[in-house]
Amino acid sequence: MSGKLRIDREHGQRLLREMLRIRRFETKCAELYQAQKIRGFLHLYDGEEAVAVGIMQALEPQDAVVSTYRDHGHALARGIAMGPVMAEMFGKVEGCSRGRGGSMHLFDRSARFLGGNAIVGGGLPLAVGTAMADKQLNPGAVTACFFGEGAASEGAFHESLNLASLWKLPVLFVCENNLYAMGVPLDLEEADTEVFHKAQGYKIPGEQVDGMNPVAVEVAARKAVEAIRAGEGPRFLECRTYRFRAHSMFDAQQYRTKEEVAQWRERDPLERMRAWLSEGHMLEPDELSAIEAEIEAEIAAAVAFAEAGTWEPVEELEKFTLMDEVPS
Amino acid sequence: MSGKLRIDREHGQRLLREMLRIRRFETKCAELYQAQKIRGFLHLYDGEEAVAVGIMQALEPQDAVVSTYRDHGHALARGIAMGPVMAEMFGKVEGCSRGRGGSMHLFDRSARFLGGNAIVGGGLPLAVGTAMADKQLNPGAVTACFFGEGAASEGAFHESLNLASLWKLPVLFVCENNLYAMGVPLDLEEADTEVFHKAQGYKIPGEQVDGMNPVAVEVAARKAVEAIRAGEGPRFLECRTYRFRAHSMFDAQQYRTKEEVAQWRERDPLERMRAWLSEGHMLEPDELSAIEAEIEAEIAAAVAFAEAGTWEPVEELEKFTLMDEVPS
Amino acid sequence: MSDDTPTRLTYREACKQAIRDALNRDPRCLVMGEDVGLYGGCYAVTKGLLEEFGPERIRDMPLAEGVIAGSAIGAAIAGLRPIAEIMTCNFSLLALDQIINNAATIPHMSGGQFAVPLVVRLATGGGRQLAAQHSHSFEGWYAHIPGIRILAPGTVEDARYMLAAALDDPNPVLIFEHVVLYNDEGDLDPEVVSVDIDSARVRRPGKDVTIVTYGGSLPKALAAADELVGLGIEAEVIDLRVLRPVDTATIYASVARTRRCVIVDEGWRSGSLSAEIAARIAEDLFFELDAPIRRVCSREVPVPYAAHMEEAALPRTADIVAAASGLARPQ
Amino acid sequence: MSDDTPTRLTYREACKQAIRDALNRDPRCLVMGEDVGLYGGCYAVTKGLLEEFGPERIRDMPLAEGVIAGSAIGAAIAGLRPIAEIMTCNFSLLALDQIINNAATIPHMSGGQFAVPLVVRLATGGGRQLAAQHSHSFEGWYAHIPGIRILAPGTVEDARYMLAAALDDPNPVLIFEHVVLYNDEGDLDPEVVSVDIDSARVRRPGKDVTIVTYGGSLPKALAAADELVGLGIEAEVIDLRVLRPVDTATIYASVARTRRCVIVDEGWRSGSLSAEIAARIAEDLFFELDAPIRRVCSREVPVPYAAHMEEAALPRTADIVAAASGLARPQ
Ligand SMILES: Cc1ncc(C[n+]2csc(CCOP(=O)(O)OP(=O)(O)O)c2C)c(N)n1
Ligand SMILES: Cc1ncc(C[n+]2csc(CCOP(=O)(O)OP(=O)(O)O)c2C)c(N)n1
Ligand SMILES: [Mg+2]
Ligand SMILES: [Mg+2]
Repeated sequence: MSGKLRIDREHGQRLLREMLRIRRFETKCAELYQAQKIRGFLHLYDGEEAVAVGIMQALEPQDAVVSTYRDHGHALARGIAMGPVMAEMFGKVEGCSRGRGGSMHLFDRSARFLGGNAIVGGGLPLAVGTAMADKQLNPGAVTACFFGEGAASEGAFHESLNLASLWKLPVLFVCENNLYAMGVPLDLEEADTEVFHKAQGYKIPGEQVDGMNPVAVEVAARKAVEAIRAGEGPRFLECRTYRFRAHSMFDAQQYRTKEEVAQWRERDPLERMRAWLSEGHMLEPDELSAIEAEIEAEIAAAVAFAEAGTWEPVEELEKFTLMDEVPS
Repeated sequence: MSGKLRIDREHGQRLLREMLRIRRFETKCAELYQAQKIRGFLHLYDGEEAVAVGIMQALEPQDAVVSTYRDHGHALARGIAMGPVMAEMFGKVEGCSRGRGGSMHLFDRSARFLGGNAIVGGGLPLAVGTAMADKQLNPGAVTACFFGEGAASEGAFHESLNLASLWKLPVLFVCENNLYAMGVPLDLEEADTEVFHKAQGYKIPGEQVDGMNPVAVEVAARKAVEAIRAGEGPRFLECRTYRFRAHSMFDAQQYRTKEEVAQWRERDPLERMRAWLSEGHMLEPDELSAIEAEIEAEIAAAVAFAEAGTWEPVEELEKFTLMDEVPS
Repeated sequence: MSDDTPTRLTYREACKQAIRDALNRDPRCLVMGEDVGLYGGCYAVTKGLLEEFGPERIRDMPLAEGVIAGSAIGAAIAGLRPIAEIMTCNFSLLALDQIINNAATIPHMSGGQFAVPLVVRLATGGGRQLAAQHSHSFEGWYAHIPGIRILAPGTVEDARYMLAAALDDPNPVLIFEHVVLYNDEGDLDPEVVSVDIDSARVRRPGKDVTIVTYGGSLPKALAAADELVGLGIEAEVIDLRVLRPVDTATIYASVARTRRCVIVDEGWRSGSLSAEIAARIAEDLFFELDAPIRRVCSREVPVPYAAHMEEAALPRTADIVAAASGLARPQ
Repeated sequence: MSDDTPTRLTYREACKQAIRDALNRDPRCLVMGEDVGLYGGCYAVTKGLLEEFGPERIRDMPLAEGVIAGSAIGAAIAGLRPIAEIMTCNFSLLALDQIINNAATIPHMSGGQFAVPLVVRLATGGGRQLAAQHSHSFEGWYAHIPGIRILAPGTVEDARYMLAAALDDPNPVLIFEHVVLYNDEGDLDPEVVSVDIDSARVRRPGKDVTIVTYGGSLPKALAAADELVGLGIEAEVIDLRVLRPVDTATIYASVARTRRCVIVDEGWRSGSLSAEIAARIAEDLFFELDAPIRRVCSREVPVPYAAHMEEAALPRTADIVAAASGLARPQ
């Protein structure tokens, strides 16, 4: 498959639809958080949807995904059904992690979705490991590993990139550079603020991508994944993006100005994609309405599924602390 | 002070003498290890003397030094008296760490020698911290931080270089690249085997130096220290060197060939320096003999000092576990 | 000195006031950690301090717990008095090598040549549905390590005054602040302007059973003691405050009187601090005890997200009541 | 299966033979860690295996304990059966976040979707004058963590056969090998071809006092039992073998008979595994005990280099004899 990409009507609409699903889903989550249906920490992906959606276009079912606490977008774009994701946030046993993980820890074995991980940088070594196993047992498979630019400061980042490069492991490192690690701006975080430069320090080819444009992300991801599948070792994408909302639900956002947020909102990936499709006559207004309606219905069904879900019996608290067998 | 260096007779002889002190001292240590006077792990610096000696020329008493378990050379070149160093290895209370540290943990407050550290990479964050304090309390002072190329794989390396650069801290990072981390050759250790490249990834100016030549090391160190004292932030030197002997006293050395060792021995920094001084008429045979005699006497005195030393009373085992006051 | 301290304030405010005082008192003192500045602290403890003291003294750091701890250790050795913040103890595992192998070791191993007068603050504990990776209670576990002091302020007074004592101490001191306490309000006694960091305290006297606890479990133990009154049992509640070194004398004095002991600890039961307290009593107070020791601890599982499961995983007031009343029947 | 196993061999040889067997038996199994290949292992355990199995199965890794552990966890999740080596437990603090927050947590937190069938080998313990940063005994401390198993082979038989059982287990298993045992020789019973990883074992029967121990302290406890005979005391020596989960039943059965217990543990006393054992006895066997529990542990200091100081810091046979004879006077 070539790095070039012809976006046809269907494909273009799919990208928009996927992003919209995430956006609307999360809008609902924020509401449900206010209503105390969802608790704990809730990190929204609002503004960054193009990254998850663009990357996932390049992945196949055989591939693995390692995510962070900001994982709703990754999970939905990877194809985990909305119902179990919502039920997870409700803490119901029908949730994709049995209600044990919540928002930060979505897991799905059938999607090879290895979890939201709430330790910054904690997923990178894992991803190196799944890639190591895949190289031997599942050749051609790729692990896509998502993390924020803040994670690039952790030692785990350094150790993981070095090993992945040394052993030519099939990892796609996806840095979602939204310019802030909680309230720490990039220039207080990194001596070199061009994060993709770091990849070069480990001889991993890397590039910077417009993370507000799903097509740009997809093109870069396809090219990178193709090289990885061909056995060329890891690749690194720095997707420049922005989160429109607070870091999590507790955040006064004193570290950035309203103007800055407003400027980035003008680059809203959904809005850009919608406009681009409309202008190219690839999206009629009624098609958009239909998409929106389907998504609203999907969300309503997911909420209903979560509401109807049940609580894990307290007697099962210790279940799976030690496993009885390796699931297959 | 300029980066240029005119080596006069006295200075040239000093470099040779310092290297020879280390070499002969360690030869004695190896003997005493066989005799079981010295126990535990013993890591010799044999072959790498030019690095410690070259770097220390650029340091002043106000500066701090952070070392590794391979610390004899650093300690002696920094000016810690040979007697307490030897006594430390004997485990005597007159040792520079009261006999509690042994070979891997030489400490000396008056020399601002902050210890041999036996956790690979463990000293780098410490060095960043002393530099941070010095910047505020002791401006102009530099921390020289020694570590092997193996340490460059640890997360601590990455975290430390990033912070030192971000905060423009007065640290001189000295990587002693002797091509092996125990038995792991550089190309199994690092994706990019030019270690000084890594510094550039943190926007720290770095260069590669011939670590078998004390003059080359000194020139590079003076230039780097000058920049650091001028407030330009950290500098990085990768000194390419080689250890002639085993990693520690237990090591079959199956990871390298006798030929390779023999080739490097031809570049013995002591022999090169001696030849260069002789050819330049800066060292007469009788001067060399005098130096050797002095060193032998110094070593004999150090051994006598260590032998005459006493054992710390067992009742003091818990002393200093919690301190009563901050020493000043 | 504490003129501008309101007499009633939250635990969070007390922590902040303590930091402010420390910064005002000693120019060598500074705050360093993730999000302590612009963000105002992940639990808003340091909010406003950046404006007040500037970026040299309230230092936002990169996301790298190892070098946060390590550089603070180095800085302490070289003369500063850092208050390092490891945002929560969940992340402190990444700093543990520095804490154990450097902070706790260098003073002893250097033969007393170097001290590490460092304070590390960490949030700890569960109860906020943050799931397994964000609900650890490691303070009792850390109390295994020689060469450091471990503090667990369980009251507003301790939150307000322990920091100064910690900074005066020449050793590395880790202060674990339980996340569920930050919003708690309490009164400060205007007569009190300092506290020690050596002793445990009897927070409620009683004669029938001793309940030993600390930190986030203290309110639960006190609530249990209230309920036990209804069962005719007068429980004595001891707040350890200092988890290392433990003030065994205060515990022994109480247990020698009540002859019964329940230990409440949010750590996982096996190998928690409660085990150490129980072991010491079993060694030293064996002939004084009238009943087996009981422990109320966290269940030995990664703490789950769902509210009912999390509640079941952590020590509950009802569990304390049951344990204490099982030992001490009304006389 | 164990045809080529000599009946008498060293603990080191037993470890190696176990690894060789595992590699021969399961193509998914591999060894990964620092210096396991070219160097032959820092304690020579893997010497020769690189030549035998090649670099894909004996993988030398960069000096980076975090990613050694983390990648082994990921590899185990994705179908391999890694034997990861963290050279010594002293360095394992750098891997602890991965061990606790990923290996021990993911199976539970994912609701059982992912298992982590991983074995980690680590050398442990003091006694070789390696000073404070290289003499830690963390195994008992690690036994606090739910979601993992902790093994401490104290005999050649266990060194030979525990690994296979650990690899058959679907959970992360940490095997702590005490450095002073590697040169010890022992006989293998040709009838035995496997061991369990659940139970403690009575290594020497006795009726007057129970000595509970494991790993590097086992030889000391057995030597103490020999000496105690001279004092007319028959000590029963229990080897825990498995530090998590602890086989309490075997301990209780013994202590219920002897009514006296000494626990020997190379961990620092406060918060060591010995505390947990003592606490359980104090909870569950209170009315059976005739004497206080005694613990013989390491002194609470960073372990010093000098031989006499190190010796004083670690548990000694004489200390065990003193503790046991203090409890159990000849009848
Ligand atoms: C090891 C660790 N340290 C600190 C935290 C607290 N924390 C959670 S998210 C976050 C910021 C992460 O920033 P970044 O990696 O850029 O991801 P983003 O949130 O911007 O997506 C911090 C500091 C954590 N979860 N883990
Ligand atoms: C964190 C840690 N991991 C492993 C070790 C064991 N070890 C001691 S020295 C060494 C090799 C270090 O190599 P390098 O940094 O190149 O220094 P050199 O010995 O070559 O001077 C290793 C793996 C250790 N001491 N610390
Ligand atoms: Mg970010
Ligand atoms: Mg080296």
